[in-house]
Amino acid sequence: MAEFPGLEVSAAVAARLPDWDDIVAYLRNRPGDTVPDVLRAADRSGVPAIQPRCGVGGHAEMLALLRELALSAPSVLSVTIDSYTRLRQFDVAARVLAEEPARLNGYPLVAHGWQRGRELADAVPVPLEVRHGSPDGRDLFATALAAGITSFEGGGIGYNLPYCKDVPLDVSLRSWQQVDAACGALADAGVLVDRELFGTLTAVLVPPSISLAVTLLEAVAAAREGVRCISISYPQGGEIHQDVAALRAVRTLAARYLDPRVEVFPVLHQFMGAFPADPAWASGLILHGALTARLGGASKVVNKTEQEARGLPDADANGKGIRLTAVGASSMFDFVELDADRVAEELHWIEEEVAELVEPVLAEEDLLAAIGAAFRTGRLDVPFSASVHARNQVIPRRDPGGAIRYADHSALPFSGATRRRHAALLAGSAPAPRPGPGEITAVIRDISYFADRTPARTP
Amino acid sequence: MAEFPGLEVSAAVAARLPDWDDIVAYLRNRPGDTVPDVLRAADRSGVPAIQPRCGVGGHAEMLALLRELALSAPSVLSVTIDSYTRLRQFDVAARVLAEEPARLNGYPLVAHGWQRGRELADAVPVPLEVRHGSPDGRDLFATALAAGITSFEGGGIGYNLPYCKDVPLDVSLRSWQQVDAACGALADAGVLVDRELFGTLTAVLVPPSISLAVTLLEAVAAAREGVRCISISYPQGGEIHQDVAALRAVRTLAARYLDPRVEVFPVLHQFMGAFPADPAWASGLILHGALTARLGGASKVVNKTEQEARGLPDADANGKGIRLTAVGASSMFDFVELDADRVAEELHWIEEEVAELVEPVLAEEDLLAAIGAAFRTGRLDVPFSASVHARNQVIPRRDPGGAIRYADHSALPFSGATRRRHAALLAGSAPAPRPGPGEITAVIRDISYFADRTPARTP
Amino acid sequence: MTPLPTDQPRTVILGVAASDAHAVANQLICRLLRAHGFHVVNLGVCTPLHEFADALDAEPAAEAILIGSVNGHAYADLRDLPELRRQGRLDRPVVLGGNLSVGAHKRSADLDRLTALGVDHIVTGLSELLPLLDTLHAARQPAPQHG
Amino acid sequence: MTPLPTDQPRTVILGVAASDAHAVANQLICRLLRAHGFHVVNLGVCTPLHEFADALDAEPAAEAILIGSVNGHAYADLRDLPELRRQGRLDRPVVLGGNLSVGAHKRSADLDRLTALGVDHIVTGLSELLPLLDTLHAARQPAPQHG
Ligand code: B12
Ligand code: B12
Repeated sequence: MAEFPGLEVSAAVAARLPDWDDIVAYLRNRPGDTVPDVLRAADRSGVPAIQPRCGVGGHAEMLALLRELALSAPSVLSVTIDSYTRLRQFDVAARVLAEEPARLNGYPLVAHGWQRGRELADAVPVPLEVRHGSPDGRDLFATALAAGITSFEGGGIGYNLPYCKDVPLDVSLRSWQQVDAACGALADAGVLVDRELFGTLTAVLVPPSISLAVTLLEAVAAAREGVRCISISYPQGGEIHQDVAALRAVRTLAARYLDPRVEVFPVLHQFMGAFPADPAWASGLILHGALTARLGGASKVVNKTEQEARGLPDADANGKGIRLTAVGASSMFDFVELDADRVAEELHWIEEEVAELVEPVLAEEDLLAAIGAAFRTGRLDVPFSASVHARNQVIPRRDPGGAIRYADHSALPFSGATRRRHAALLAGSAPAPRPGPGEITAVIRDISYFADRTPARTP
Repeated sequence: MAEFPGLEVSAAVAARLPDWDDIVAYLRNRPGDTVPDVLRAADRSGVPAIQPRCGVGGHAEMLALLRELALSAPSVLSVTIDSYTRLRQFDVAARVLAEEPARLNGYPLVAHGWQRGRELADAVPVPLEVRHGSPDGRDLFATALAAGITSFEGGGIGYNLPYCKDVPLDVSLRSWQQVDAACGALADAGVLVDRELFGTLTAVLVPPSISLAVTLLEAVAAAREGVRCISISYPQGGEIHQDVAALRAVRTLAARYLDPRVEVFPVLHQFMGAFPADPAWASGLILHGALTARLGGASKVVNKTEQEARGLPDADANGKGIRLTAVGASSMFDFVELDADRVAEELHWIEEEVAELVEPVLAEEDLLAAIGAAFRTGRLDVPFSASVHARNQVIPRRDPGGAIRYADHSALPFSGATRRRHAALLAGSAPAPRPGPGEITAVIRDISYFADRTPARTP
Repeated sequence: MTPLPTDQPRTVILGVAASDAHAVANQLICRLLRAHGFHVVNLGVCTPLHEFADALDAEPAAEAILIGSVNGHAYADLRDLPELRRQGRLDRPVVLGGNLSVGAHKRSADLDRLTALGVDHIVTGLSELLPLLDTLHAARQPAPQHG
Repeated sequence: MTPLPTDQPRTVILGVAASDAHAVANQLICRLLRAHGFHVVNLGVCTPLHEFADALDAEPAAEAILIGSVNGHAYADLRDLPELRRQGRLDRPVVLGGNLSVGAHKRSADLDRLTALGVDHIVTGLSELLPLLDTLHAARQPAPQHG
């Protein structure tokens, strides 16, 4: 049975894995670019790396999918994990896999085992990342490492609140602390793991300062455990000045709050809310996201597809999404200039708001405990939380220009200036309706900001 | 046999048409928006009208095509005519139509006859335009009018030099003079015909001032015959500051040189040169064209499709092209700002160059004769002329930013300032190679500016 | 079960299927029904079927069980429905909505097998939900002993 | 025909099919061949087949007839080829290039029927042209009386 430094892996999973030293030796000698290599190259070139989400249940199907997507020249490929594995229901994942793999919404890596994972990693000329959504991803992490995969998404807040109902933050934060500690040990052993933090959160109307505050706290926690390479993702909200400012804020905030030995890479997730079903609007939005990524200086962009609103995309649609993203981030759109003053103003306020959110938490002795407490008291919160461990009382709205603002900041510890600004920006919107059907209609309208534009130019 | 005021129609065609008075009465009473109505509405809204090219040989197939495209909500639909009809080979068109209509590259309206034309016009809720490329379009024009179609493309230069080998300009200009005179008579009778002038010319590396000079001369000639509604098309060259300036120049030049009673509408033809075969690059270029149209204040944009490089598009690809154009011209891309100084500088020089080209010609007594003479002596010219009646000595090149400049202006009567500017702008390019394989490679590189970007991100 | 006095709020049980963490539609539907006067027992995301059964035991007045599933796992997440029904549990109309199978190309077989499991109503758009609940309510009145 | 002295430029006849006005490829190919030392008789766009035959009569030294067609009308524009050949005209390799049928979805039958008309070589890319001309030239040497 394998022993992992600082990382508690369940006995059943550990029993199937190679020894830690063998894993480290294997990782050290893997040929080819790693995700950090790819991200550094992207930063040098000014053109973001591109990565699709992709995961299907069957192993042969997964190999075929990766190989087909590789033809569209992504920079990184994903192993997107199914929901059962995310929730540690490895047995259900294994059962559905045996019955009918196509019914799984991702690749059950633990059920398939690390040897098959290596086959995936060897099948394509680009590095892989495991993307999941596990409040407790330790077993999956150990399996991914054994498979030779050194880019691993997740964090104690971002992979808890959107992804499960009732896992206390303390539990998820401590389990991710172990993952980060293992990454620290690997860094010492010369293996650099890219840890991506899921700033997308619940994906729908997430105010930038909430996304950035959460990933910043996770990043500080990870850095303290020795993590040396952090990708910080931010979900495109759709108002480009705000989104570009948020992406730039990833770098300015990292410079302000993080150990300078940590490399930080901003990542844009193309629009993560309700996607337009119409292929033309979907294509437009994909291109819009690619532009946003490049203008915001993202190191990487995770692409969407024309089929997003319908279901898991087929390989064809996903390849198209990758290629359209490449076009949108290419010199073809070099001419696009943004109103620099507007971006600067958004950036200023985002930095300000994030400071107001994170500084009280960072001031505490025990960071992880402080995070849990802040969510309990509402000094941190996310809208549409899936989990009962966030208050779910913040109400976001779009302002008349489409930017996401706080209609109700609830108990977030914002300054008077911040509050007044949001109130003023929303003053131009339809007045916040009373609770009741009218309010729901207003929220649905904001959620459907892009989804509603379908079909284009109905005759 | 029908008699048309001022318009000589061949006996065979005239014999099949209704009387002039019946045609006028029919046109006067046609319900629904006309093309001028659509263009005025577009100008009011700031969002360009959208029109696909479309024409297939068979009548039933053409009806089906128009109906299917109407579902994508174009503003205007086209009846694109086949090459035989364009060249007045009505008998060959009729023969291929009888044998296998799918082998025709457009709709042979003369062979089908005006009654079927009316069926087309009645089949869809938007007005139609006849797009062709006939150095002598009189028979086709008479048939189109009888069919109830009052938007008709073409002019004595733009439908000659790119479209045939050896029709003297004098001949084509005189035949289009008759078309314009008939439009003047119709205007007096209360029927406004939209006459679109084909500034696209040979479509490949056309310098803006050549396109604009040609359409301006045609417009002045048309206005003198009484035409009251002129659409002036310009082919997207691909450098957006130059293209936006050229579209804006359509309005400023019209104000300077045209009878103020004439309504003028700028039209953008999405990139008309060698198109990328890769669907992602093609989509990007379509979106790029839509942005250009809106930023340039075009009243209308004629869309391309993902299949442009392969062959006549199917209805599905064409519908997608329409919808993607609508997305690109929508508020989704409102945020795009251009460098205003750069646009202003291009506009200044385009106006200047056009003045240098057209003013000597406009100063002559007999405008049509002066045009013919100018092309004979090279004071007017087009690159890649299909016709022997232009000198074909102007050599265009792309500057390092992609804008189209004169590497050799040959006998064009440009001022020293204009010449020095082009020389300076191209100084940054690879030096103009000597005639020989190197020179051809350079020209092919410029022609393939977009086509080469295929496939996107080859792995 | 005894018939409710007509001025009592109507009760429904709402939740998201066992493996599914998508919360947005769930919260909107909850607010919508409450705005229309319903008493909603919202079990939230990632709710195994037996927790729906437990909730019904605790709230026997509930008129319907509303289950959302958008992550594509509806079938696997609901596969215990026949077993629970055999045990006499979950004996209320089960209304299912969302994105009910994996992939962008849907087949009618995807829905058929959910119906075969015992799902009573499959709803596509939110706008259908209130009319359906009213129909179910009306159908219930003449036979108040149904539950 | 008498064999040419080897230092004479090689001659080809070039043009675009009868209904086709696309000039760009034609002009590039003309310049390219001239840059490689060919004597090119360029008939330009919209050239009916009998004009190619007339040009060959006038330039019997020509080694090949190069016809471009991109507007989709290759078949109809070349349909007199068998008739002209029957008359003993156009007895040189006919090389065809461009976009040879209407529509974005090409089938091999489109090319087959062009071959059936008597087209000797169908060329896809420009880069194939010079090697093909060299092959044709070499094949010609041993049988100088071919024309
Ligand atoms: C936001 C989002 C997320 C967020 C969710 C945050 C949260 N906790 O809520 C995040 C990023 C965390 C997320 C995660 C995942 N997601 Co997600 N997500 C979306 C997205 C973009 C929007 C969903 C949304 O909120 N829409 C707005 C609400 C109001 O609409 P709705 O959910 O579509 O619901 C409507 C109807 O379905 C219906 N309805 C829904 N529920 C119910 C219930 C009843 C009773 C009734 C009557 C009607 C009804 O009414 C609603 C209004 O019309 C969709 C794609 C899209 N639609 O654009 C993908 C999507 C639903 N996700 C998907 C998947 C697979 C996942 C993951 C499993 C990851 C993966 N493998 O890709 C994980 C989930 C893990 C888990 N354990 O479930 C897939 C589902 C695939 C399929 N069915 O084939 C989708 C379609 C994306 C895609 N194309 O691949 N996701
Ligand atoms: C520019 C252009 C025009 C210009 C032409 C100006 C001029 N006089 O030259 C204008 C706007 C006037 C025009 C008009 C028309 N066009 Co046009 N045009 C194009 C376009 C955009 C580019 C062509 C071009 O110059 N390319 C650059 C040159 C260098 O490449 P090329 O022509 O493709 O040639 C290459 C090969 O084909 C080959 N090749 C070509 N000729 C030869 C000859 C030999 C001997 C060899 C070996 C090789 C060879 O080598 C070249 C280099 O690789 C193409 C679409 C595209 N490709 O993007 C459509 C296209 C060729 N046009 C098309 C059509 C149909 C027309 C029209 C009939 C209008 C209509 N119905 O839509 C008219 C022509 C009227 C007529 N009588 O022929 C279609 C052909 C459809 C099909 N085959 O299914 C195309 C494909 C557009 C489309 N998708 O519908 N066109």
